[in-house]
Amino acid sequence: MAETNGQTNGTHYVGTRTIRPDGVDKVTGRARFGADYNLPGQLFGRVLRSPHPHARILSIDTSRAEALPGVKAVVTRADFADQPSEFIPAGEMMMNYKDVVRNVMAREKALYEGHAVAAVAATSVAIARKALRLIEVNYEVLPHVIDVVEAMRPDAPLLHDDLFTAGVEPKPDKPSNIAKRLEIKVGDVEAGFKKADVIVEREFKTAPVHQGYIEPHAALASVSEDGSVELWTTTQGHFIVRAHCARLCGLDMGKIRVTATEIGGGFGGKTVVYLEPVAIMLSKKAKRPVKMVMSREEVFKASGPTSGATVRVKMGATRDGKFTAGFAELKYQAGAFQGSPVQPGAMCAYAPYDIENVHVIGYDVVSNRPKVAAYRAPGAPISEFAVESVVDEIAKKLGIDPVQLRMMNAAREGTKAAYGPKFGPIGLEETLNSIKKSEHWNTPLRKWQGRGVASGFWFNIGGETTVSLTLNEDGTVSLMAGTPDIGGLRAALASVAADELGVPVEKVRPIIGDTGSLGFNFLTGGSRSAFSGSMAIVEAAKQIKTELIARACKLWEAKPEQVEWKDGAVRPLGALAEKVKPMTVADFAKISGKLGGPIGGVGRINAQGAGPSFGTHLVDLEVDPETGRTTILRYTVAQDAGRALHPAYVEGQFQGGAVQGIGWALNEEYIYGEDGRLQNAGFLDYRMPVASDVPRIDTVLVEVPNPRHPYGVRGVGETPIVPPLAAIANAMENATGIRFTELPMSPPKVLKALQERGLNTRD
Amino acid sequence: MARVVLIGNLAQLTGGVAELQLPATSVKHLFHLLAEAHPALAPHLEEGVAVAIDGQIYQDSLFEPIRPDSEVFILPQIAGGRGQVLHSDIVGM
Amino acid sequence: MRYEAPDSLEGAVALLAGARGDARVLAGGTDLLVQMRADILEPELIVDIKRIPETRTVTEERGGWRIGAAVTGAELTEHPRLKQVWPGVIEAANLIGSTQVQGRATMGGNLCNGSPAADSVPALVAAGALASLVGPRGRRDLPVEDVMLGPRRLALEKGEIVASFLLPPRPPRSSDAYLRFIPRTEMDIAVVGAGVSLTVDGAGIVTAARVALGAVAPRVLLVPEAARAIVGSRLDAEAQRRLEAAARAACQPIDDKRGTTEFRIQVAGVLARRAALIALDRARSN
Amino acid sequence: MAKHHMEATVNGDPVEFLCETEETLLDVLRDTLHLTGSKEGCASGDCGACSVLLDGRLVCSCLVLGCEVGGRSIETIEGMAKGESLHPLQEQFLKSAALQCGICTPGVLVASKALLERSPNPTETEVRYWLAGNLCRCTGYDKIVSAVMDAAAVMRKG
Repeated sequence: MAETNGQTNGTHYVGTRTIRPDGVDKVTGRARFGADYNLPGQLFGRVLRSPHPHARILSIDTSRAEALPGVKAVVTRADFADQPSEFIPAGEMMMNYKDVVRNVMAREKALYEGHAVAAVAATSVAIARKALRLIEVNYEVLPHVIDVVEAMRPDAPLLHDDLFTAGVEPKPDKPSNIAKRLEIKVGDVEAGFKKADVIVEREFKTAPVHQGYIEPHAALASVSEDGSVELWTTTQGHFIVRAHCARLCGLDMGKIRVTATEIGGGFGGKTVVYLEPVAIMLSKKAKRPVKMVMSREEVFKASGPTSGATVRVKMGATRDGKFTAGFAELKYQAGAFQGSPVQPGAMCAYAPYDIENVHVIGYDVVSNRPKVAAYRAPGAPISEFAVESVVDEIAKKLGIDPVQLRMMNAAREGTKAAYGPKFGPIGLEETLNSIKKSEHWNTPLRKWQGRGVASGFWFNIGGETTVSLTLNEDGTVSLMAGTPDIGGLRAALASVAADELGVPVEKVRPIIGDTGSLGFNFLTGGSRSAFSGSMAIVEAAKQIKTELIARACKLWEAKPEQVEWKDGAVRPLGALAEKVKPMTVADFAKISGKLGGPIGGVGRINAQGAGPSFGTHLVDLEVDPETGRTTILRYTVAQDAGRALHPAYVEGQFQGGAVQGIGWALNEEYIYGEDGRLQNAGFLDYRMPVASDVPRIDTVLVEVPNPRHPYGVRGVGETPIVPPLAAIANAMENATGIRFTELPMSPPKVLKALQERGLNTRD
Repeated sequence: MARVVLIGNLAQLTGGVAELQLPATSVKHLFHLLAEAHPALAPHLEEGVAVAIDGQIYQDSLFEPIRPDSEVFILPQIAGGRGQVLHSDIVGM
Repeated sequence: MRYEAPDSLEGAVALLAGARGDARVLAGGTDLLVQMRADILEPELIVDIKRIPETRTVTEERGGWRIGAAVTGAELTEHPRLKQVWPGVIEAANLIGSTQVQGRATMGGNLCNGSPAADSVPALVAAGALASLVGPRGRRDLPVEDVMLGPRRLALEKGEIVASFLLPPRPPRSSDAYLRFIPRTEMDIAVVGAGVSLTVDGAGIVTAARVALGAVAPRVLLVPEAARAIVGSRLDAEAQRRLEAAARAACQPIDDKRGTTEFRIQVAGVLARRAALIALDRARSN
Repeated sequence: MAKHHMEATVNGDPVEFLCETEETLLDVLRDTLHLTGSKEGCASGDCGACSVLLDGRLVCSCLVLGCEVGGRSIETIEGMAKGESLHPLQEQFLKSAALQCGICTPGVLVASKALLERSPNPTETEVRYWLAGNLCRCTGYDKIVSAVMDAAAVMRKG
């Protein structure tokens, strides 16, 4: 029988803009997100949070809260078993449940303002809030440290007295806030700098930014007397939530059933547990369902932003524009517990370029801030912002067009990546070419306007994935995936399943199954869900087609070589075609009972072969020299998608990532007072871009197929947030002649720089 | 003999050795040989590393074949598997 | 928490004057409800003044305009005539928050929230508007600039409320303008606000002016020096420089999450100048 | 003190409910009337996810007290589709892929409906400023804005 997949099956839905199957529910208000779930008899949980950025918790007295009528349960550190200091590798960044349990509920110390200290479940929200005020926490306030460079000083207030810098020889004998030092070395940078005719060295600073999903964290837990748990939560990975809750609450995974609700944005921030273990422990005590929802202030103060950082970059190039060496030193904030994305930041820094000698040193530094969580291409926007800014300066120094310079040094198939291995087919050059060819690139600008370009890289991942396809009696197909759909996954997977089985796409009903309905799925993240999910569907469909061919052979008393699968039907070949008619999927479904029972397939894979995605962004902006205000005038994204399963949702990823990057570059930041408290824990003063802040975001879909995927797919979700920071800084330089090295480039900073140079007038 | 290169801090666990020649036939075999040569590496190999064979990155995938002329890089893992990991390192979106 | 919605000023005043604990007036609620949800306020009594006719109507009076304290920004924008006479006041009221907030926010609430960054206040001050206060001791009119004493501090007596605003009659060739600086295009609190109202003669010379600045001091400032800097001029480059300098000289801003002291002072001059030029242009074409 | 007993009209239907003074219209819609289409993203009027029409006027239901709406008419996302047929804006949002996660979508749709009722032929700038109170973190607004413009065109044709 012939190997079949989308390509040979004559695809016609993949690559088209089908209507998403979950769409109607989402435009009618019917779709149920985290906070939309309720259970009979449910209680309302609220969390008491530390007002101090750093304090020893001497005692917690919950007796008055417990005595309040309507309060059914109170939990504190005493209710969570401590976890051994056992390092679990996640990349080279080691995660440690000893930290995890402390982030979920503070133990010895409160390590940041907003750190959970206790939680209450009561019959009403009002009573729960009142009960929180009755909990007496006796704090010994300690000196705090917020800034990453200050935290690295030997005399800085120490967050953890058992934290010794890893990655340095000999092992330090004194604890510090530097959790880890890492290093990536390729070639010999000193030799590289010797070959350079021009060397540019600069230091950059970026502020921590929040993922900013509009839906706050929410969880509803119900624990029964026999210890079985039902949990509804808004998460990027319900199988991951199950694993964490089993560990933190001391339960068997098999007893926990987690349902992922519709998720109102995640961007990495919902790969972590905050409320879930607390809701479970409260419900376990109260023997009633407990619903918990964070306020927006809690989301900002207690859920993960990504790192702010200090980055030093030094690059060398020859007179004719060949990069000879790149050095970078990255100091990333981890928040209160170790584990910043400095590792990927280090690996991505020089990834877009064919550059022989690279040396990157990274530091993972703790300070009295909320623990960082993943955010879209974690670590990469920060290090690539610094490198792409310096690349622009080199272009200016050498008088070479910045796109041309990038083209001359661009990584291409066979290039040895700056983090080691060789690249397969990649699309960086194509994105640079399409930008160069764009009408946008060739439009003139006026005074105080500037144009900037930058490229970006992200690895993308595959990973464990289970998807099931079931033929219903009427020939319709039930598709079950286990990775939460955040941006149109169900639409993309339905198209693939329809093409694989040759059925109309509206006959495919995709749902996201709970942890009891499917095998393990790693979370929606790393730009993996469409990549891995579509691979698993091809596998599941293959099982179905093999089964149908076998059944046809039985039914027609034919040999496998007398039949073929083509365009959604098993077709008799040669003489047999005279005797019997082709049978479609629907034909088999009708009589499946007679032919051996229900028909279905399950793709269980550990997806490998994720193809990196490169992008290049082009931005025009205008600066008001009298106020330092920046207006984005025009924006174009070109990115390699490998193959766009659903072009509209791929474009949506490009556009959304670009606008998040615009916010990061211009206005978003965590602002702390001297007291170590967050001053802008709300949408009013956190300042994410609104509709009137941004122009159209034009997109160019580059498709250099990923040879390791049956449809050529690459992950696309993360790369789009990498280039904007540098593209905008480069455009600012083009508009004002000033190189901005600190983010955000907010009006007070920009005006100050203009004033220092006497440029703050219209003429 | 496959050319095996250790990227990043892993070299610290081998006393600075960053490149080896090993007759590995699969990732599983490679890990076995590496652990023999450098016991300090052992705990990091089963979980926590990615393996790039001739440019293609593999994770948690013990049976991938390695050819005698293969170029193999041992990299930091690009994402935590199985969810024993709370904040997996490179998981955005 | 008690909620009352009286239909007369007397009723509202009696409730507020008689309140035991903290009593709050509810107009648009766009500040009050946020502060309640954030546990900043926990009033014992909320008095909704939106059922009181005077607070909800816009009427021509003594050649000027009386605007109810609880008329929403959206309603003001839709008023057929106000925009021609007082474009600055209307554009200022229109800057309070999003479209959604415009459907609720009022100038009375904007003033009584007691924020130096309130957008409508500098425009009202520049316009020479009076606030009509009604309290246990009857009605009194106070210049808007005298209602707010400092952050969250008002010149209102216990039981006293702002019922309406009175905008004076407009001489020919008069107009006004309000500009504010925010980092985004919408949704932010003013980092600096500047309102200018002026009158020009047939020759285009400024004969009268009022300049007010917001968010650069503990209260919204009326800046007579800035007005003097342009009266008698055609707002030529020299007069513009004098205006900027006078405006900056009047600022005593704070450093905070929304802007630095230096930034606020610098931008106050720029906005005062830009607002004056817009007002001048409008006045000439009146 | 006792709860307030309120009567109002929601999506054309008469409703009765009890609420505490501090309960917002959003609390009432979601928790008492079980209309969870309106979302709470911030509870401070900064995200617009709770947008509803109050007597035809676009407001954030998190900034309205439940006890204020007696005798008034409220329209929510649940009332936007009429019977079998979606509102042209809903149709266009699906066609244009103008949503990703969908949490902001109900608020954006209600706000867009209010815009098109006032201004059947809005400019792109008008749409962007009108929707500035509706935060969306997924789409970058591009497809939302074009969907609203396209829906307006469809509705003008009638």
